[in-house]
Amino acid sequence: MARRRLIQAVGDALAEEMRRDPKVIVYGEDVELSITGDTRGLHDMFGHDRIRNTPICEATLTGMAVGLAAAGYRVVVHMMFSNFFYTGMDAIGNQMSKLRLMTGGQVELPITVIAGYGGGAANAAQHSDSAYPMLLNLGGINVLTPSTPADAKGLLKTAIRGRNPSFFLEPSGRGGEIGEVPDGDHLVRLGVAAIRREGTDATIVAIGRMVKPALAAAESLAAQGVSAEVIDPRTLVPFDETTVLSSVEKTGRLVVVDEARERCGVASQIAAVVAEKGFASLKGPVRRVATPNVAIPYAPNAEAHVLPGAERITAAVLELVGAVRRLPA
Amino acid sequence: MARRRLIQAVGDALAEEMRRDPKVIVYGEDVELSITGDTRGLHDMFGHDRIRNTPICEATLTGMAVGLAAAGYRVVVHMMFSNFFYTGMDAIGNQMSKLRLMTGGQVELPITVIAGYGGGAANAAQHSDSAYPMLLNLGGINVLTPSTPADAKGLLKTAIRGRNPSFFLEPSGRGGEIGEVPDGDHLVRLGVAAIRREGTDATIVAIGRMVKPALAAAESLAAQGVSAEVIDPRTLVPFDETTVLSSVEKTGRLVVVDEARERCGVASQIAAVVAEKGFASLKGPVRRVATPNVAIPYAPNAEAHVLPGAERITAAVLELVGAVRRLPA
Amino acid sequence: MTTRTDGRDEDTGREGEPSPSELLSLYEQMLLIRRAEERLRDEGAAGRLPGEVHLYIGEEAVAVGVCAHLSDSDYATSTHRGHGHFLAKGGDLRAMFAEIWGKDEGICRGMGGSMHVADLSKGILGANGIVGAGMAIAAGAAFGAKLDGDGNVAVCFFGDGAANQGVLMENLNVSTLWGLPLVFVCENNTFSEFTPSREVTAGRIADRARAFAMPTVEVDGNDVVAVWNAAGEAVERARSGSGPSFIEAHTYRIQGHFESERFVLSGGRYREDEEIAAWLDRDPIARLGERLVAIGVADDASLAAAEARVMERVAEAVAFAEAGMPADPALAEELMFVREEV
Amino acid sequence: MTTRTDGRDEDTGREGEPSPSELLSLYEQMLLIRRAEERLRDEGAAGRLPGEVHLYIGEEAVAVGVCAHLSDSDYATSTHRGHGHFLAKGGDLRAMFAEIWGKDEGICRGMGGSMHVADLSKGILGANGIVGAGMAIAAGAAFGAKLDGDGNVAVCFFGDGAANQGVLMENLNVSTLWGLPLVFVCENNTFSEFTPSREVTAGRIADRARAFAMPTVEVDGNDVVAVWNAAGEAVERARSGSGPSFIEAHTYRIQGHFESERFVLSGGRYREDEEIAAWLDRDPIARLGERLVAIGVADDASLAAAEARVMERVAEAVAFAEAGMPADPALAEELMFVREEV
Ligand SMILES: Cc1ncc(C[n+]2csc(CCOP(=O)(O)OP(=O)(O)O)c2C)c(N)n1
Ligand SMILES: Cc1ncc(C[n+]2csc(CCOP(=O)(O)OP(=O)(O)O)c2C)c(N)n1
Ligand SMILES: [Mg+2]
Ligand SMILES: [Mg+2]
Repeated sequence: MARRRLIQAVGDALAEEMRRDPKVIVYGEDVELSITGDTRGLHDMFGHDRIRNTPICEATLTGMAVGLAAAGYRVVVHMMFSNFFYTGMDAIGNQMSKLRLMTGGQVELPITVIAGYGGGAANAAQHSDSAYPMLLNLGGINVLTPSTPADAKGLLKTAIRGRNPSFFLEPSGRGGEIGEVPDGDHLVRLGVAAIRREGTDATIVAIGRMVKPALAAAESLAAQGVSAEVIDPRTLVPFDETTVLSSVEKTGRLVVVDEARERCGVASQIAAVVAEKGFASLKGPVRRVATPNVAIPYAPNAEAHVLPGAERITAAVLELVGAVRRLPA
Repeated sequence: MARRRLIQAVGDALAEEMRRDPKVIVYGEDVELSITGDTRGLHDMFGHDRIRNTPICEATLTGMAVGLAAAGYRVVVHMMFSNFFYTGMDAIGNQMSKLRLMTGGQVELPITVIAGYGGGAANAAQHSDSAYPMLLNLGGINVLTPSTPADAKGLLKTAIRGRNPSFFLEPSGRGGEIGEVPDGDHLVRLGVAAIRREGTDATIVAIGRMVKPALAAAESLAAQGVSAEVIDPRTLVPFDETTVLSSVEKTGRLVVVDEARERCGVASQIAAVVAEKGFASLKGPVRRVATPNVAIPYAPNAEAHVLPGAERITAAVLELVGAVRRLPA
Repeated sequence: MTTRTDGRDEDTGREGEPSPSELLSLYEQMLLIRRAEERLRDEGAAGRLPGEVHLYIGEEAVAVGVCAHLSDSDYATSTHRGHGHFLAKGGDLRAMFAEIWGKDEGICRGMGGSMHVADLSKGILGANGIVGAGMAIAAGAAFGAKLDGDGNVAVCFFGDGAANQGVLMENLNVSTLWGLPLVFVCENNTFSEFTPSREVTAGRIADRARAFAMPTVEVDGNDVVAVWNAAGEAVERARSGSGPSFIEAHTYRIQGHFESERFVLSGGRYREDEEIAAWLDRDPIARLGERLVAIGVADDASLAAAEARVMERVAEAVAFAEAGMPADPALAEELMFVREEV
Repeated sequence: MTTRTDGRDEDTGREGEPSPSELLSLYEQMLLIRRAEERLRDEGAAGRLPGEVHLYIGEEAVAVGVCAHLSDSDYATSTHRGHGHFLAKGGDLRAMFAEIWGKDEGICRGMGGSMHVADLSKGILGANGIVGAGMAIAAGAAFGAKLDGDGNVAVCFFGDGAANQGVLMENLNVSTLWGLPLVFVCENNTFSEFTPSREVTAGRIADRARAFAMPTVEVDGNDVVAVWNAAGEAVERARSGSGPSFIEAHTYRIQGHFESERFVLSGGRYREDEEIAAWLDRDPIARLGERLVAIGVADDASLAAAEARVMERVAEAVAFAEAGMPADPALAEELMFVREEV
């Protein structure tokens, strides 16, 4: 075990996979010196053929990934902020996610796109989106939302070795959380949720950066006599329905917490899955705690107001359990 | 009343609004001769200053709309197929949907984007997407999905006169459905659903082109003694929650039918809203009948297999009502 | 057709000119594309094709002249008007027809159709329904080829309309910077759908490449030998590590933008019959045929024999397509992801 | 600063040279931008600003030289490095500071921050966090101005990094075609973040505009008079209906890409101190100051007086921002849509 920041774990994963397989190529804007920190040092280790800075041209970066992958390489594209997915969206929506089907299965596209996402740093609307719901809606693309350095490393390594396009969403903030990362060739399977805390009264499904406030909420709920289970799906595509549905079977209540906007967002998606497949277990309505359908404001107080946090999660759970059960005094 | 094809109703709406307000400007690729038919004849009527062909450059077309609207014009951009939203996505996701908030409300963006969507014509993956769920997730953009010529005309006129960006999704196929269009200045308010058929056993919410198979399903359900209510929301943003929730209060059962893919799609969104706000009314699980999470295949049999149709809708309702109630013989 | 030596084979008399056998091969390939597409035109008109087709009739010299320099290990990206590129790059006619007929035997198992014909085993990365999208895909493949270091190259075909998409500039930039073995081939057929391209195109397209000091030529796209020469140089430059080149081939789209255009236009017109007639006079196939006869490489009988061979292949391909199994509807869900053993 | 007559006012001696009063105004505006940003730098370093700032220090001559020819009814789009454009185009310093402090009195009510300062009443369509995005917005505004027919123009400022986004080519094309009253101003400060732009830029940026036969000049972006002259011609061309122009201004970014760069780089370097020093020697403000003294338009006392005025405005703006009300958190939901009476 080693204590690593999330971005360091990402860097470790990249270095290990680049060392393991000479076909792994990394490119993106400023990946050599690395503005987000996760690719720092790789250029010294692997040189210009394996990792290089590109011009600023996202439409081409995503399109090139398709061609380079079709030519037999494992491509890692760093896109810095998930808002820039929009800029490079054509090849994502019209090529990367469709080419395998359109060619009748002739092509495999082992492409991993890395980007930071989410708010909390007063980066304002154009650098704070959690722009992954649209990726889920495309089909054909894995979507990874690690919440810990260990998962970041393990999921990223799995994605890079994989045979499908994957988007790796980095809740990096200022380097991201610190945590223990297992030594050795640490891989995490896609599609397997982690139960971060067990509980019996309500299930909180929390995505990526929202796991932390969900755990804080669970803590404060415990103090009020409410036992919440916290599930971190870790990947949104593929999605571990079984773990979520079993938990709801036990608790009968569901709160989904996501930083992406609510409308056609991940909280809505998971709520719909449970309302469809786990309806019989539900003792009450599902609750979505997500960012409202707004652009993220700059001023920190206004930003904090729209982003989901522990208080909103706690309130949602309390509402579901119907009343504030107090611990015996 | 006049009988019009959907694309004719769209053309009428454009002509009327262009006549009414000299600030209405229409542009897009091939809008002069009109490859989809809805802008045909406008160039002869209004000339090059009011409607013009553009180069093929969607990123710029969407961006220009923002500047032209900020300069005081009412902009109508024709984008032909909703798959090309991806190509022009940067200005949609990073500018059009955010600029008003980012400027503290200084700017209004009366922009209407028109595009056809959906499958059914063997146009294959890159011309058959129903690429609107990502628009719903952005916030700040109205999304209009008319199912009849009358609504197409009325909604489009309202959007063009409006003060916000709106996307008008045209289920045009080969000219679209024919229907009666009221004479005169026919406007349809955004955010008001239409109940296309009343019923008591189940609520079918069907979007755009799906209204027709939903009505067919309701018809065949009636023959089996099941009374289905069919609701056409007409606009997805704003969304008429009240009508849907009241219907579910009456029927206790919900099937949502949408041609967009399921994951983070509109069917999931509406299912989640009802599971959250109408839970107490629900007698059973919600059901989503949507396109699975795949790219649309070319071969008509394969395409028909993935697109929602009357049979899947009927089956979903029957499953919900628990058994096939037969009419007395 | 897939000579790996930029066309200079043993029986070539002069450098810079195809050999007699090559000329015959160029001729027969153009003819195959022509007759195949005429059949598609007729089948479509008769309502026997599931989807739309965008035909390449009149532009065959471009695909054929360029692809003559490519082998299966080279890459090409194509457009919505992709049958010609597919066939010229070595794609199988029967598999293409089966695809367009929507059959399981189709090269893409009926999942792609006319606008998406692709054969990865031949380096054909696919026709593409998104105008301009092939350029970056080709640049990515060229990057791969450069990293491989085996002398493979990539070609991207795109239209004059596509030349207005910003991705052109982005790829001119990145391919120049990185010295990618990439050949840009702009097929200037004077139209972007129903819009005469001059109405939407400022300046000369080739100048956009010249701004990057990229080796750039404009050729008569209806003269297969001219295209062959220009492409030979460009491909050789790419193979030898000297980076990208740009070819603008001036040609003309004889058919409509797509085959049911007249229903869409309902009387609207965007060109004169005289213009079409003038370009028919410059038909690339007829021109090469006359030249072959003039230089004694062929005579009427050998051209007729070529015609017969081609017609037989087309008929065979139609029969193959018609006899094919319907596409498998389960494929869509199966193919979206490669199943991974975890 | 907002002279509507392309700078040729009554007290101008020669055409093509700013008048003494204009020179003084250019000087004081550059100084205001400089001192304002130095204050932002210091406030940021002290942890008193909520978000990041990208500073324009060293590049002031570009915004000031260009905007001198614009009035409030002209449009400008800016970049992530937008304070200079905002101030030069007539934006209010106090409202800008309040914005960056995240206050309700901010020009965008605290919703936008440093990267999105905009004042529609001054034609400032906004700083923009998306590299390259301002070009199409400016083209749209220029289209509107052309339809209005009132002689208004639009200017888009963008960086050398942004010049690699394909939207540049798209907008060169459309603005040339439509004869839009648009001035492209490329601020070539030699960097795209930490990447020396020459590593990611093939050819000369100005050549990309020349490929469209657009009137194009390259100027010393640290010489405000040179910029003023080039911009005067370009703006005049646009106003008079003669279409777009392109200016590439060569300058240098003295500060980091953003202010907490050193934390991000953790020791990594992308430039030499000597390079910065050499550019400091060409500081546009010092250069104009010396020139003003040399030609007798100013003396040490008048320059000191300008300095004092500027420092007072900056101090006042800081006080204004600090005293502002916190942003209203309810605004986000309120502002996403204009409420419509139906
Ligand atoms: C991104 C995108 N925008 C628009 C279209 C619609 N469209 C299809 S073909 C075409 C014209 C293309 O012209 P050109 O590139 O010259 O090719 P040609 O058809 O002449 O071969 C257009 C606009 C599209 N398919 N993709
Ligand atoms: C579409 C997009 N891609 C990437 C970025 C990240 N980014 C911010 S500034 C910048 C460099 C811009 O360089 P240039 O245009 O020269 O402007 P400068 O910072 O030098 O003023 C980059 C890559 C972004 N903001 N937007
Ligand atoms: Mg063309
Ligand atoms: Mg720069």
